[in-house]
Amino acid sequence: MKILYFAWLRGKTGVGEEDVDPPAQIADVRGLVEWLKTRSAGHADAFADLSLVRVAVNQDHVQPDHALNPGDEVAFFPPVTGG
Amino acid sequence: MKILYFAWLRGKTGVGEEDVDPPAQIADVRGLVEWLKTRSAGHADAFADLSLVRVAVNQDHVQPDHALNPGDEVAFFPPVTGG
Amino acid sequence: MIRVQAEDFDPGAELSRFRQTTTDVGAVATFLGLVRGDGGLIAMTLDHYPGMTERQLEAIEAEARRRWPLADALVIHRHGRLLPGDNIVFVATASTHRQAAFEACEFLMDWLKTKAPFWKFEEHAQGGAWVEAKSTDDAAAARWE
Amino acid sequence: MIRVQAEDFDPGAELSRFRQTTTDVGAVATFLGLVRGDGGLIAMTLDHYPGMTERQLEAIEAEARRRWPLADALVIHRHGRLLPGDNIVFVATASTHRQAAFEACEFLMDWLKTKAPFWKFEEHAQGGAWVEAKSTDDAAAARWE
Repeated sequence: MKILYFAWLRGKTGVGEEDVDPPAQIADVRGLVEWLKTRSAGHADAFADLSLVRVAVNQDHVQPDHALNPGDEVAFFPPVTGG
Repeated sequence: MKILYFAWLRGKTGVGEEDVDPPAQIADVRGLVEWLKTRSAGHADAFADLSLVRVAVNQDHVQPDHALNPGDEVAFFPPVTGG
Repeated sequence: MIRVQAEDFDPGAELSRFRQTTTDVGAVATFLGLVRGDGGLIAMTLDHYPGMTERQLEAIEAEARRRWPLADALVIHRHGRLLPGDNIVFVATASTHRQAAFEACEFLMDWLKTKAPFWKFEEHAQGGAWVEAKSTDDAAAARWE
Repeated sequence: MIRVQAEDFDPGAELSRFRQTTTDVGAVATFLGLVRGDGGLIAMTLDHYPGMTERQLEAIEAEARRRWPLADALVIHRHGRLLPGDNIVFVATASTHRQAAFEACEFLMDWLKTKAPFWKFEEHAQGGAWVEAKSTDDAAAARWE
């Protein structure tokens, strides 16, 4: 599963992109986030306040209960701030 | 007194510009129009329906009761139709 | 800045010049009006009142600058005989924020369409006629009264 | 047409090209957004999501074409590090009438400011910080919901 981070989420996690293989019982975005928080202190910090985090799966905006598939591209980013 | 005609008023009067010397008792635009109507059949036709005619004196829009002075530039034109 | 002219203008070159002379603004809005060939139009001729037209356009620009915080404004309006596809009018406004630039640009166009001393003569295959004032343009201008 | 690019663009040249490829329209509205040097801004960097950004911009353009009768539409948006005075975004819309061209141009800008996946990092003498989403831009977009 490909994970992308943008803006300050990239700064906090320390990575812009990572390939992960979450356990099979992780079914949705909410579960994925809880699992990602265990990867590093930076990841935990990035996801500390989820009201600031938006998610896209395969480049479509989704809600936390969106179901995931192994080949998904999951992106985390703050609310957009335009040009 | 310099009189200018634009758009179809020029077509009907047959002139774009004319210098006139109206009698002294003509005090305002309304009186001038009545006097100009006597100059030719074309002038009478141009001023037949005054609801279609707008007036500027010295390049400012005015109403029919606007007082006139000998050196004024008086322009008659239909409502503007933009670009 | 106001220009009333028979000659054509180059909208792209005007925008480039406008953008360069305007410093430290966030927003530039422009509008370009062109002659449409709708309904078999062969040509249109814009009559104007030399002197008064410039004065009115200057007054309209001053009013726009009074209503919105504009760093700069440009109005170019042609007169004379124009063919379908020809440029008629170009308006550019520059401001700190996009809302002011957009609103001032629309305001200028609404006024140009309704208040500026231009009269339109349209030529079709059947002949030519002076265009009568449209109530929709009056309504567009009335928004600003 | 949508372009997302790091390279600069020439707004005047873009308008000239847009005007030439668009035939038999009466109205072309454009908007140019520039980096302002307000408050001692040294630079701003626009982060974006390659792929998703283009998709969202295409969706926004399609929505504008659905809502207004546009003959053509163009959106150019830059990403990367930009300095005060630099071009950020250019939107052009062409339609038969000026109202549609203006409204579609404003609509596209409102959406670009609120929905497009861009994130702004501002550098000042004191350091840099990611910009937080502004409620006024959300309000501007909410007009169209």
